[in-house]
Amino acid sequence: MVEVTLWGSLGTAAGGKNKVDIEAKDIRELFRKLAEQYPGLEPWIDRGIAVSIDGVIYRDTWSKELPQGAEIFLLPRLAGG
Amino acid sequence: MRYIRPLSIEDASGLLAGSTGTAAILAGGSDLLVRMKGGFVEPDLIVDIKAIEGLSEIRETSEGFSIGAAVPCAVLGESKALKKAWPGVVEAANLIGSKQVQGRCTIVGNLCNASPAADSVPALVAAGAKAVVVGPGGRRTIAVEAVPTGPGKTSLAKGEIIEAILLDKRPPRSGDAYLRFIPRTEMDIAVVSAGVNLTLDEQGVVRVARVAVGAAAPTVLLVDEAAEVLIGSKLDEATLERLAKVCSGACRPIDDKRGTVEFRRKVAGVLAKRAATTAYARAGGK
Amino acid sequence: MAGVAVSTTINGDNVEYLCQPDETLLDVLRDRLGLTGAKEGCGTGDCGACSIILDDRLVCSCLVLGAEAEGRRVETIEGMAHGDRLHPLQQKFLEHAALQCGICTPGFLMAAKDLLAKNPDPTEEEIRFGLAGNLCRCTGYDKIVRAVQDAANVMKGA
Amino acid sequence: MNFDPRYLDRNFTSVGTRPIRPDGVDKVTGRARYGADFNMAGQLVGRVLRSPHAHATIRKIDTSKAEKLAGVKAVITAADLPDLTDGDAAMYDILDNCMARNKALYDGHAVAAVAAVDARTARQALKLIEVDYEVLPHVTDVDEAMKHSAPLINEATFTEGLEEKPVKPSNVTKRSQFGHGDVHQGFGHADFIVERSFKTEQTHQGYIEPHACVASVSSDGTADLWVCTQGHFVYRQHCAQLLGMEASKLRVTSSEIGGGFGGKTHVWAEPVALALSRKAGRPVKLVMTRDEVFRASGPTSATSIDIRIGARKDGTITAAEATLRYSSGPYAGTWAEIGAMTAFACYRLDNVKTVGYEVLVNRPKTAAYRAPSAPMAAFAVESAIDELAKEIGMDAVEFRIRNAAQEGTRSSYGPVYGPIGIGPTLEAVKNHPHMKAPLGKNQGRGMACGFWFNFGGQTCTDLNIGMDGSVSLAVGTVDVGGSRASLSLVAAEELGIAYEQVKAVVADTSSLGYNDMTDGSRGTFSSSMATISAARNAIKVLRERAAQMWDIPVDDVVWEKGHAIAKGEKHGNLGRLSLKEIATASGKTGGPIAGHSELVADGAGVSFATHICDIEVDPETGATRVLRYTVVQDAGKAVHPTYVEGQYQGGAAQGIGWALNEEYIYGKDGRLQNPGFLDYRIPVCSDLPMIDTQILEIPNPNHPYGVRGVGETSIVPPLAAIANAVSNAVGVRMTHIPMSPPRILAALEAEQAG
Repeated sequence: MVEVTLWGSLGTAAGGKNKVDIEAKDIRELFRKLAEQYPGLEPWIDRGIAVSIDGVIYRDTWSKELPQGAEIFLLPRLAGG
Repeated sequence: MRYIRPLSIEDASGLLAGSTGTAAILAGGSDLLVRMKGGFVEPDLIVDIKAIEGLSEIRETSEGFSIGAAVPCAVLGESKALKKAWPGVVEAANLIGSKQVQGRCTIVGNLCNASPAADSVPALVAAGAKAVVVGPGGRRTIAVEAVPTGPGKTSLAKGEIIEAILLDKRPPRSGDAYLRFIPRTEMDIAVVSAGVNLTLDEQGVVRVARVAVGAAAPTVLLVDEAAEVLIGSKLDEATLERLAKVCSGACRPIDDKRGTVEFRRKVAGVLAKRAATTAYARAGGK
Repeated sequence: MAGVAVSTTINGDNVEYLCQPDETLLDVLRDRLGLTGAKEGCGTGDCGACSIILDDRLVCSCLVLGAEAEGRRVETIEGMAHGDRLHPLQQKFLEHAALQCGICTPGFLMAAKDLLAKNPDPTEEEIRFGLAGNLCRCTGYDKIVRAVQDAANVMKGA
Repeated sequence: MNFDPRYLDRNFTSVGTRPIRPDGVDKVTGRARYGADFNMAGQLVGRVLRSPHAHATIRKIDTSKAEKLAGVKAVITAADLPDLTDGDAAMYDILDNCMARNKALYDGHAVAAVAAVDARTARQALKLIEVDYEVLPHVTDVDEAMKHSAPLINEATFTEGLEEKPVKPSNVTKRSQFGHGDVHQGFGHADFIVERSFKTEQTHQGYIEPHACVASVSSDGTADLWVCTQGHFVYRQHCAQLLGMEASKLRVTSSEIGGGFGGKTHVWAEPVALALSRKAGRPVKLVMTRDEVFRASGPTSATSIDIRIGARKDGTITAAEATLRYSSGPYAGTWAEIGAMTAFACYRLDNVKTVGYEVLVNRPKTAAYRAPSAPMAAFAVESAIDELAKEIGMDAVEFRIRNAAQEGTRSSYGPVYGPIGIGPTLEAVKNHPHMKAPLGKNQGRGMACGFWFNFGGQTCTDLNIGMDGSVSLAVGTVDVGGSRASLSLVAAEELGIAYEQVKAVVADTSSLGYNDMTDGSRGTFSSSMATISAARNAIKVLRERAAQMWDIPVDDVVWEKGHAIAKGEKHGNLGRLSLKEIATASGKTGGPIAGHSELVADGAGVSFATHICDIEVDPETGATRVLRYTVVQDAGKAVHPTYVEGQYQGGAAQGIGWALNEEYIYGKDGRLQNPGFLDYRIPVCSDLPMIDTQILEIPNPNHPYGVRGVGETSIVPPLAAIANAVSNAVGVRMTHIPMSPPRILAALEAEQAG
């Protein structure tokens, strides 16, 4: 079980929660379960969400494992110059 | 479209007079080609005047200087005699565009483009310069300030070409200066500008003065009241403040992408003050 | 529209071409003669990327008609190196990394060459004002100015 | 992927040196080929007709006269680019931006295009296209667009991210929020509170090379596209999707690129060129004019930002709050969101809240511009921070050091930081001689900090070893500022050979797997990671081949300094085998030797910079002059330090231009007044001093060499650094960017008037 923190706007889409507990071993499973448990998040996931694991931001590595006790933070997937 | 390079000013004038569509004179091309690129003008006839004899020369005569219509501004800066006599005119001409543009642009083109923001014009007006106009009716000489009549408009008739700009021989103890305000250090069009031309007496008192302000009205302004402020003075602080006030007051500027009414009015005075100080020093005043 | 026949010299070679009366020298160089070293950044003389030297004067080739080159001498970036030997300015631009994207580089090199021909020992301020007609958006100009200073030193010694 | 990207401390041989770039000679001799330098046999000239109106319904387009003009080979409108986006809203916006479908949404919006035998014919043809417009009311100002009375740009827009679903459409496409703690409580503990509103005008990336491409579509459905882009793989995807092509049948070759800075990250005219070529059956070259570049491509957001920061007497910030409104052009964006994330990222805050609003306006579609959205937020925050320090009576640097984020700090956008460089850049600035240099009359010194995320992403690289021992490196990230030199250094480092033995090229989309584009400061970060991985894979092959040549087990072969070495005493009589020796023998040991790598380079370290600026103000005219400028920034590890310095200097120069003079000026008619380099005033050489740089190296733990992206952060601090310098020089707090002379003079006069 990992605790996942949602950024402000995403929390609104998840029904006003800013932290959720999910049983997930990697980012792929996390997104799958988030979409199942919080259907409001599905369009956000489709548009792109980045996952910060202990401060390191992962945009595309969905196979990245989520270590127990790690700080998991969801962020918008950004554009750069 | 035709491109023609006549060998005489009369031929050039004849070509222009006889043209049926839009005709354009090409000297440096730094305004014409920009307007062509933007699609603002599509001339049917381009008359390149650079092959005309004498038009690419600066001549020093007993009356002063005659600057041919095809002389690039960079060449003005390379003429020691002209720079010594009319440093303000030369510095104004050398402020137009970049080094690249300097190699092409001319003061006659700058004058005939008839922009109120033209850099060389306030300096020429302050200098009392004259333009030699050749046309179907012959040759005439007019004051440069009589050439532009409004933004993009001149008093020249169909078939008329300015052949040269005349600058008088300098009396002793004379100096001129030109300053413009631009946001960057180079490459901009003047937001507002001022040219001042002074002749002093042996005591350093201003006897003759001409003050012109640019980019502050539809055409460059010759501010007689400002000249009156300077005449009889030795450019003390109070005179300079009055000069600034008079020049600011004479402005009839607009708000546009380059500046505001308030900014132009205020800075016109500041530049007039600073240009007058430089001109005074150049005339040997202390 | 009748074409204008032009006979001129480009980088020391006699060249003849036919161009339209309203065609710029830049378009002639790039589209008719395949000399694409001069770039069009603006077409209005504001960026200097198309700088060439015409009868010893630095000009923007976008502000010159192709027809005007008749009987004149044109120098472009393609003529700057001698064979495989780079001009000192080219060499110093490389050494100082005075280019990032490089689109402005041909124009800067022509302008710097003209500057040093007229003023072999310029101050930093003279270099900066001398190159003010060439826009660079990548470098902040620092390394360009240093490259020109260094090239000037080399060329003085030569 | 069995590649381990973790940082390991090591001594470098090649990395950190400053060799000449591999593409250098071509670029100083005029031989390098950019977007407009390529031609194909039989190519036509493409031109685009653009809306003169800021907002208008397109009732009808009649192209019949243009089609009849001799020499015209194709005329297209939106009808020739049918909507194949299948509900992908972002792609639909790109499509609509390429060619207006029902409404023209800004001055410069493409409405039709022609391909003709020459430029003159194409120009004439555009004049013969008749467009029947119904002009609509428009809005270009970000604050005006948020008002209820503002004309609606898209009637189907309902604000996302609100607690309650809105019932009325609005120009606000989205609200986003970040932060933690309780700002209300935090402000309650503050002894001093600074509250201010700021505005920044819209700027353009200002790359010197206009967008240019040559498109050639064959009747068998294959196509080639030559284009200046920051990401040819992304362009391929966009174009293929918009034109209904198979991606693999469209080969995109990235030309040399004459600057991008974010402005060449999505397609503008390329689908139009392809559609023209498809219709005409001939190659089409399409080059934008400078006027088109300004009117129809690239700009960043205009913004309006409110800031509130509170601190205790001892200099501890107790709460910080920001509301940020960013224009996104006529299409939805996420620019305010990024601004809201970056705004307070430099600081350690217990209570912080940022709210962003994305606002539609009748201006060109906002594109990324170097650390997009961060400079404006930093301008507002860093101005307020300076003001707060002054109120408390603390030195501006000390105040920042006291509140700077550090390893373990919860960032204002959420996650907890790993090792970061904000503190070290501040300490370096504090001790920099620039801070102690004397100042004259009307001169002031300002400093400010900046933050950017940096990206990684999908990357694919090939490393091929020739029989002569030379190495060719094919990368898929476009080289915008010297990355081929950096990547060659990395390959040389990893293989243990000389830099000169490596030649790096940017491969086309048919020669290499997919790569994300060069954005988010990811070029060198990602491709160096992939290059290291590819080189390690090649070394594995080299060891195998050496083992074969020696006839010993591969596990007994190690790779050191460019040589295979047999380890252990039993192989004591075997000499070393050089890379060249192994390569020369490769035909007999199994064929060509190569290393390939495909990976997602995640874990880009965040980046911080602190800048110092001295400025002189002419109090009579409001003119400013930058006297001295210093950039201190963390690079993680500078692979090619000269090009790292170049990034620092270039970003600072762009920031200086933005701070002082650059802005989009719209008339009352909604038309852009200054679409050219004459009146869109980017800094010229004589405007700037030398820009001093100091590179700090705080290794990124998620890159084998510790590399962080360096390209973008340097544009973040200048706006605020200059505003703070102006304030310190003449005592006026500038809240509107650019600080053009009329704005400074007006502020000075208002100050004098009391």
